[in-house]
Amino acid sequence: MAENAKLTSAEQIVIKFTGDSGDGMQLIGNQLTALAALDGNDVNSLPDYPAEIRAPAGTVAGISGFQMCLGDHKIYTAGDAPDVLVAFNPAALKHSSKFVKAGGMIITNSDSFTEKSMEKVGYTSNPLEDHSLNGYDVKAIPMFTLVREALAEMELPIAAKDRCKNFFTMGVLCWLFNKDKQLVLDFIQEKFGPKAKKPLLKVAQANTLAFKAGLNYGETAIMFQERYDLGAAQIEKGLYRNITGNDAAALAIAAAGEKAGLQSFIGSYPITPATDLLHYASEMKDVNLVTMQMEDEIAGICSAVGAACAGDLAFTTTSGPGLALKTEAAGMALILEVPLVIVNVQRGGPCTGLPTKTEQSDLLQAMFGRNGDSYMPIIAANSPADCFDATYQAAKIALKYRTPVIVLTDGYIGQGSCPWKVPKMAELEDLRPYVNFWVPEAHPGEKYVSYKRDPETLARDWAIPGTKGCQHRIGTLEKDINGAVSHDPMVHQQMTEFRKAKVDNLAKVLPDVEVNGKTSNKVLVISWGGTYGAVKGAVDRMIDDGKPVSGINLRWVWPFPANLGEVISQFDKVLVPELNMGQLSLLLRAKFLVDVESLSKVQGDPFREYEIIDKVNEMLGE
Amino acid sequence: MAENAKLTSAEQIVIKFTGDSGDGMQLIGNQLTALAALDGNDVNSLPDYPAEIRAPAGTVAGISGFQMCLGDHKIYTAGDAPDVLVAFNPAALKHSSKFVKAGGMIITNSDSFTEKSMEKVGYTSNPLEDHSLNGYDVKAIPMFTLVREALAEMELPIAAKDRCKNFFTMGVLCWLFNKDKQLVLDFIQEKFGPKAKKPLLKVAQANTLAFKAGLNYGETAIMFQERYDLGAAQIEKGLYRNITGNDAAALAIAAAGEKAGLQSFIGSYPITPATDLLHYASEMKDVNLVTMQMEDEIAGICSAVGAACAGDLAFTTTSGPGLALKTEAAGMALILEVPLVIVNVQRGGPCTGLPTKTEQSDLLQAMFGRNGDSYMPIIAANSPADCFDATYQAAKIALKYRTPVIVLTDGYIGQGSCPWKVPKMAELEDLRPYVNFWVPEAHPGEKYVSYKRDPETLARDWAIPGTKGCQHRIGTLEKDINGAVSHDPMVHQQMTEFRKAKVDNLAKVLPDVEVNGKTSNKVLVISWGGTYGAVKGAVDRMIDDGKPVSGINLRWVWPFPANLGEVISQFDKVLVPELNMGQLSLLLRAKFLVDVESLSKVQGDPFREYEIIDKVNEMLGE
Amino acid sequence: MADTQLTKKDFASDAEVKWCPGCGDFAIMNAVRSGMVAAGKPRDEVAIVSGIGCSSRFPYYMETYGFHTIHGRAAAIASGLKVANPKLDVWVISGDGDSTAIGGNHFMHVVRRNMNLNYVLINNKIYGLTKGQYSPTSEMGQISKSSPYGVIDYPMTPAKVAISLGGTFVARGIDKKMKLNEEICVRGAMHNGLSFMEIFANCVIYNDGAHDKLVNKEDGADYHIILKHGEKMIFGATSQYCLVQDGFGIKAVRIDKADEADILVHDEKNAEMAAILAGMRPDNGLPIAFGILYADDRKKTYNDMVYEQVDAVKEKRGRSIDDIMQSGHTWTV
Amino acid sequence: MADTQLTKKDFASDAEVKWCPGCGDFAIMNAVRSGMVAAGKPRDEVAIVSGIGCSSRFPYYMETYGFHTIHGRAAAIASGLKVANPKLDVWVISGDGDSTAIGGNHFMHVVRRNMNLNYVLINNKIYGLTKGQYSPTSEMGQISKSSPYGVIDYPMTPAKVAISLGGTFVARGIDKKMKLNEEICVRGAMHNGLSFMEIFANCVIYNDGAHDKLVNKEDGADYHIILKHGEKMIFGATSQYCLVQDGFGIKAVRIDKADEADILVHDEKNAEMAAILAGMRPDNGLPIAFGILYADDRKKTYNDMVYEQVDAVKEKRGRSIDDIMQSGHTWTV
Ligand SMILES: Cc1ncc(C[n+]2csc(CCOP(=O)(O)OP(=O)(O)O)c2C)c(N)n1
Ligand SMILES: Cc1ncc(C[n+]2csc(CCOP(=O)(O)OP(=O)(O)O)c2C)c(N)n1
Ligand code: SF4
Ligand code: SF4
Ligand SMILES: [Mg+2]
Ligand SMILES: [Mg+2]
Repeated sequence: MAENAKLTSAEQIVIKFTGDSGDGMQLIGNQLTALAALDGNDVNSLPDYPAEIRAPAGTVAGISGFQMCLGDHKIYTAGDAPDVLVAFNPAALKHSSKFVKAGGMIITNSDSFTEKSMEKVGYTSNPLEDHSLNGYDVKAIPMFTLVREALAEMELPIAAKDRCKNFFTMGVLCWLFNKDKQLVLDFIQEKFGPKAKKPLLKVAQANTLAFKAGLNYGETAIMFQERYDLGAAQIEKGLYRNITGNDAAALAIAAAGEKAGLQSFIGSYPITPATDLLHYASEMKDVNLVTMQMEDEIAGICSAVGAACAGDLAFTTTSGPGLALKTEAAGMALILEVPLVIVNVQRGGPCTGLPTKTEQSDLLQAMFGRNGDSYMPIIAANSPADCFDATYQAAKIALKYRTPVIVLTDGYIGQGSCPWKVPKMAELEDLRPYVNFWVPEAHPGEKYVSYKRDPETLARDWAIPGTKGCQHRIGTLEKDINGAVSHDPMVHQQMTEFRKAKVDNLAKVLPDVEVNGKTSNKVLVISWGGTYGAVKGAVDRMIDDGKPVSGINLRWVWPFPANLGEVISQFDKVLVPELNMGQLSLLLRAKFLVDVESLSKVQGDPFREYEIIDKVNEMLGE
Repeated sequence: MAENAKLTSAEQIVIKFTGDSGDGMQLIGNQLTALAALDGNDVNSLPDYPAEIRAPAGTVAGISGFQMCLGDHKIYTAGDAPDVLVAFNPAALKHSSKFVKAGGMIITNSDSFTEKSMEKVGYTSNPLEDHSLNGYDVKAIPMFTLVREALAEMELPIAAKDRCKNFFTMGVLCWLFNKDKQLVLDFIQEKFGPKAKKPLLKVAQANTLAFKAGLNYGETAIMFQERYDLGAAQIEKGLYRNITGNDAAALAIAAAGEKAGLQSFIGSYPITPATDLLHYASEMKDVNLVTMQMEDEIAGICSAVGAACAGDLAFTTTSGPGLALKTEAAGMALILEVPLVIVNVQRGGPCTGLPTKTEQSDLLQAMFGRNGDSYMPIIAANSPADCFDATYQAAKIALKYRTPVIVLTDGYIGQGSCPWKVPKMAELEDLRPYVNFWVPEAHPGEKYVSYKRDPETLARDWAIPGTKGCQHRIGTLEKDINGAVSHDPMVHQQMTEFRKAKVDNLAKVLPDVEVNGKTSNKVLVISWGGTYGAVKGAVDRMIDDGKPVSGINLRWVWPFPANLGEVISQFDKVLVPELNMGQLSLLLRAKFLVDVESLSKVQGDPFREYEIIDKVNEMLGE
Repeated sequence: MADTQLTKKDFASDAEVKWCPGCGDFAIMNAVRSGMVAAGKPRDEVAIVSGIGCSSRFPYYMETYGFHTIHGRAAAIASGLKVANPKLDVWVISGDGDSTAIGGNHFMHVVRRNMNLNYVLINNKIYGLTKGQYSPTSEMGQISKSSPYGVIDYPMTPAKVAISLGGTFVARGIDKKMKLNEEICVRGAMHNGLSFMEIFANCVIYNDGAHDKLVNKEDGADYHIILKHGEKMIFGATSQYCLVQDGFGIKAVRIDKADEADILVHDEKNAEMAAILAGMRPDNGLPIAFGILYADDRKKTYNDMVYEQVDAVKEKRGRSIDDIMQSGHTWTV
Repeated sequence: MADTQLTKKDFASDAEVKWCPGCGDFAIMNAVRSGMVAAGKPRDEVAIVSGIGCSSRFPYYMETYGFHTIHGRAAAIASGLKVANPKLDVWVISGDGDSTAIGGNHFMHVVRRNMNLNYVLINNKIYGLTKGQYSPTSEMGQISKSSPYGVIDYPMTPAKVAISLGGTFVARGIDKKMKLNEEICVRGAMHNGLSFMEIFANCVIYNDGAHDKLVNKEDGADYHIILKHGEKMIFGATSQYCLVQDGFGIKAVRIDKADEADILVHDEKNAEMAAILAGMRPDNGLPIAFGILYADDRKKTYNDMVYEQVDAVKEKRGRSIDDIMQSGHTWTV
């Protein structure tokens, strides 16, 4: 009897779900996330789905995955090798069993192991029986049978019943990880019960029954000898929700507009993996966020520049190939010196590349992908939740400096989710001081001069159309202080220097980088954007192990924080892990003339902590 | 009597012509170039014209200029301060007198110094009379009066007569520089005489008379105390013509196609300062060069990619903002791995910037202005004539490696002209070996595999549509060796590495950089593209002066020649003068971790030799 | 200033106009100023957005807010500007290259969306600024710097395309006909919806006389017709021709050979007829149609619909950002 | 293989087709294969160029040369390919987003130039690949992921725009009508000039049933008409309706109320009528027109004109490159 199953306390557990694209891996993953988070664990997750074309069900190419890591401490990545794999069919097993940690647990739906389905993926014998999975703790559960049995009384099509296998599985996991079943039962009611937005009472009932069946299965089946017990993590108090990076960015766009006292505007064109941002934003028409889906990326950014010129807080959202198309117009925002935030959710390149896979290979495009000398600040979000802050910060800097700012996220953090402490609007920084439109009332006796600059920020005086008596002309040719076209050699020299200095200046007000670990250590690992989690996790582990390793994270990738050079100079060796062929490395080398080592990976997949640990060990000569 | 004027022998003379945009400064400059070149001088020139809008005549903003340097040795730039300025009207004088070397000569048309015309440019008194030009050797010649007199007998409208002032001036200069008048007389006949393409007999006669009047004026006027005598330069034997960089590139495009046995194809969209290339190419329909002026830059490059896919030798031509628009499609050529040459004639940026002014600020865009990790070879032409070789080389590498290649020129070398030793088609390198289409006949028993690679160059096997039995599919998603879409992590890693290695490999076969000067010197000055001339001239002069300075020129800007690192490491200091904010510097710093100094200038104007000399002296502590 | 009636002169900026003497753009600027006067907005509530081209230097010469942007994108930029602040009177000024070559896509979609902009396409059938290459409106066979042996692209007819995209105001003028252009610009300025005004212009430098056939003193009148709502379609130096229906098309006949009742009467609200009128060309034996080809403002504008939707959502959902942020599955630690 | 008569099956590649079961694209691929068979070129002289979208995965499934390129640019790429090698039979396959949104400009110009390509626009009125945003052909009010409160853009009618640009072959089909699609593709393949074939498709995932009104078993026949050259325009479940001319437009009337002589007869060569037919929509009380709306190959193709010009210049100037290089003002040192 499993009632006596051992309760092993664990610090963190990595779980991976895999199944057909239609099987709802992301949904079940999100449910478990919420369940664990409600219970006080910290959680980090990573969805992994096939290219957009719906591959036929039951094939390895069509497998969707969702990996997550739960812990009793702050969790920075979705973890390395899974402790537990839930593989819903033979294709899923084929796809993922190789990733599981030695000795790890594999839970499958044995009912799905039909001759035909196994043949389809090239299993010549049943892997659940042929001992090919020896070394794993395999739990082959006849899910369909058990669920259908549990729902025998209900009048529902078989297919609908079978779909309840997900909540059955949740039941098993709830038992396995010793979670509070009431949380799931409440969730089912909330989602499908009488008070839900779209009540689906039958579904609520069926899922409840299936869930309980799963719980019971855990309790009674002799299959489980062990249960895990994860303590609660030390997490800041507050209201939380699970959020994807794209949704977080969309919220930041609405919030920044409101806090600036401006209408927010998004001009965009759909592109994977940035589209969800547009979707979520399009729903927010009630909070002064206007979205225009334009005819192409160029029109997307151009409409945003137009809106910016009119005084909206303007954004454009895209991914790599879209950013490539926007470069000329980004230069327009730059030379007009109007605020604009470009959110680029990076994906595998070059060209169409790997649309659904993550990568960090647009950094140099963001830096240099424009004609002429054209500098822009770049901020990289380092987690799904951080997309909120990064986008909000970008909006502030765009307004304050009258400049386009690029926010880099990537497929992993844009589409991945993590718990997010929901901020209160009242507590967010007020952006109105940075808006600061030029109005004659505030400058009695002065004439408006369009490229007169603030001596500190070098931001130009800016009057928007509709401002009484301030009509003036600006354009994309080089211009003098009045906005008049100028071919004067020294005007061009000076304006070019102003545009550069404006961005360089920003470094002065950026927060210094903080070192995780001692500055007397041997190796410094620099993360940026999505590599933050893996680097943080790896460095923490190595510090715990007493290794002379420190880490820093670059949130602003350009300009570099003022103390970066000094920090770097204190280490013997510097490592930059990147999901590209060494792009930040190149910038660091050029700026600091330091022989940074690049750990590069372009496999459509984020770093695992162990990859970084292995590399650092190698650098330490171990 | 000027007949006794002193004949001073000179090593080089710098002349600048300035006048209204409609005054034909470029024409007169080209005529003098040809005259001097025919006489054995080496010549280098630099046109300088206002933004495209025709500014009203007689205003400083509307002034066009043309500067040239004639010498008895190899001449690398159009020179620093002019020895002689020919300023055709008050606006021209106002515009350019400040540039003239102290004690230099200023020739003007005194008839143009009317009250009204002087007032228009803000002269409150006549500068030819008010001693404000003291210190210059001013020759105020009543050109209209003299020309009208010379043409008194001819029935021609006054305006037409006045236009002959240019040949009058040629007469004066022919005398002044002691050139063979017959050459000009022949030229007039050739251009306008009975055997010309469009005979204009009256014009021929009028210009002949005006020219002779100018000659006579020089001989008889008491104004000239001095004549210059320039010896012939040591110039390679052969047939020469004066050529602009854009025309040279157009010719290379035709020539490369012919030598590859392919039709040449240009897909383009007009943009200053690259348009002349398209114009000249459009005339060459009789030599298997097809040009398509497309609806925009994107269509321009896309049609070229299409033509490349069909087996044409394909080109697209543009300037900065156009390159910005072409980046996504350039990535397409890169991931398809088809040959394509992108000729980018750089202009002042960012954005629309300074369309008519020269700059070198697209280097980093050329390197990195694409989404994803995407490497392309880049070659920079270093003179108008070199545009031929650079474009030809680019075509060869594009074919050999199945890759897009970027040719960088700039407004200065694209529109400037210099004498060019006309090559014979028979002597140009045969490009057919690099075409090497995959045909079944050459591979009996083999099946065509689209991304199988040559082990040395990593170029892929390439069969074009129409090849018997080789139908296959390729695309812009990541792909395996068969061209089939692949999401396999290791395939992407490997393909990314292949694409990078292909470009890196090229370094192995590039010629080593040659050092101008000793490798034991203190300062190394690195030029690229259009800075070649000024750097070469400056370094030569400093070497002559015994300064410890050397120079190198980077023709291939990416990848760097194999010996570059070693060469650089031999110098204490490295200087990179660039018409941008330090773009090559950044690449060199990142690659070699050397603290190169950047001499940057963004004034729409090429470097003068003295600017480089001053900077090097500063670095030498002098 | 805003309170008194403005005149055309009030819309002239201080900047020196740098078009070539004789350029057709001068006349068009004059007409646009009339339109602005008619629209009645103060100068600081008028914004002009242009692309790149000789014609696109336009905003510098106008005492309004002006944006000289990038080549081909004025329509998209103006769309964002208008949606952001619908109270502004927004004009797009663009050349034939700017609008129909690189900017073709934005032109198409701004018309389709019926954005309330005044869109002036200055059609000189050449790329002026870049010194004389053919454009999508250049004629077959036209010699230009990039077509030394003649153009082999069929020309496109922007007004016809605009109608096929559901354009709600489509008019055509020509630099030489100053009064007509004013009428067009005034009506266009008042129209609620996208007012597409194509005005032929002469580029004296690179395509001089391109439209001369239509307006020369001798027989120019035989090659064009000026349409007036409710009036019979009669044209020719001596009013000797008229237009009559011919199946789904139109043909020109000598007026003395036509039945008076058959002579077509112009109806601005007839989109099908407007499409035919827009496509008439002398080389098909038909006069070029000038005037207001089509005008109907019953279709809602995009910018109005944006805010109708916004209002409806506010009404229906009316959440605060805090509401949205705190929605979904939340928990408290 | 080239010598024997190919069948549709010969044009299927080995690759597994990855469209969703029930996707309309399957039927269209079938029709295109028929077109290729009819064109009679061996498979290695056929090239397919597509953009990006579900529909644009097409080339992978075809045993021809195939180029899956970038979003929206297939027409421009195919233009270069065709001009470079006019002997190839070149097909462009594109979605509604690919062709009318990001690719709108190239679509417009490839039609205008009358490039000899077979252009299939698969119109499912949605962006399928990116999971369901509205496209320029989506209907007003349509709910999609990016228009949760309904689309406020007026839809565009690609066939109508194509006619306004002088398109020489314009046809419309729908996935469900397999025989019709085959007819269209066969005729399109044989047409010398740009064959524009818009085929409605059902996206079962993101816009399921978008075209059902037109083809449902009950009254679908009341909402569409299949045009046949030389035949009367009669439609409806029981052939109860017909089309008659109404000014410059067309109206639908009950056949029993119509004068037989008034019933319109389809004429493929009547461009004016084709424009009206292309624009018919049920919400204006008119049936959607399927079939070959317009077909006339008297206009020269761009690719033919390129080489006519090349030949003429060779004939007239006939220089060698050495000649050109050595021309102008030369001197010998
Ligand atoms: C991206 C880009 N491509 C090309 C150009 C070059 N360019 C400037 S204006 C122009 C065409 C001008 O023609 P049109 O729009 O007809 O205006 P016009 O000068 O005739 O008034 C071109 C090709 C540019 N400035 N930017
Ligand atoms: C430059 C660029 N922008 C956007 C995308 C994203 N994208 C791919 S396909 C597509 C639209 C697909 O719609 P459609 O052309 O109608 O084809 P369908 O999938 O419906 O067949 C979009 C927006 C992209 N791949 N590249
Ligand atoms: S070049 Fe032509 S279009 Fe441009 S300003 Fe001169 S006349 Fe006008
Ligand atoms: S998503 Fe729609 S268009 Fe794409 S394959 Fe599926 S059914 Fe077809
Ligand atoms: Mg024009
Ligand atoms: Mg679609």
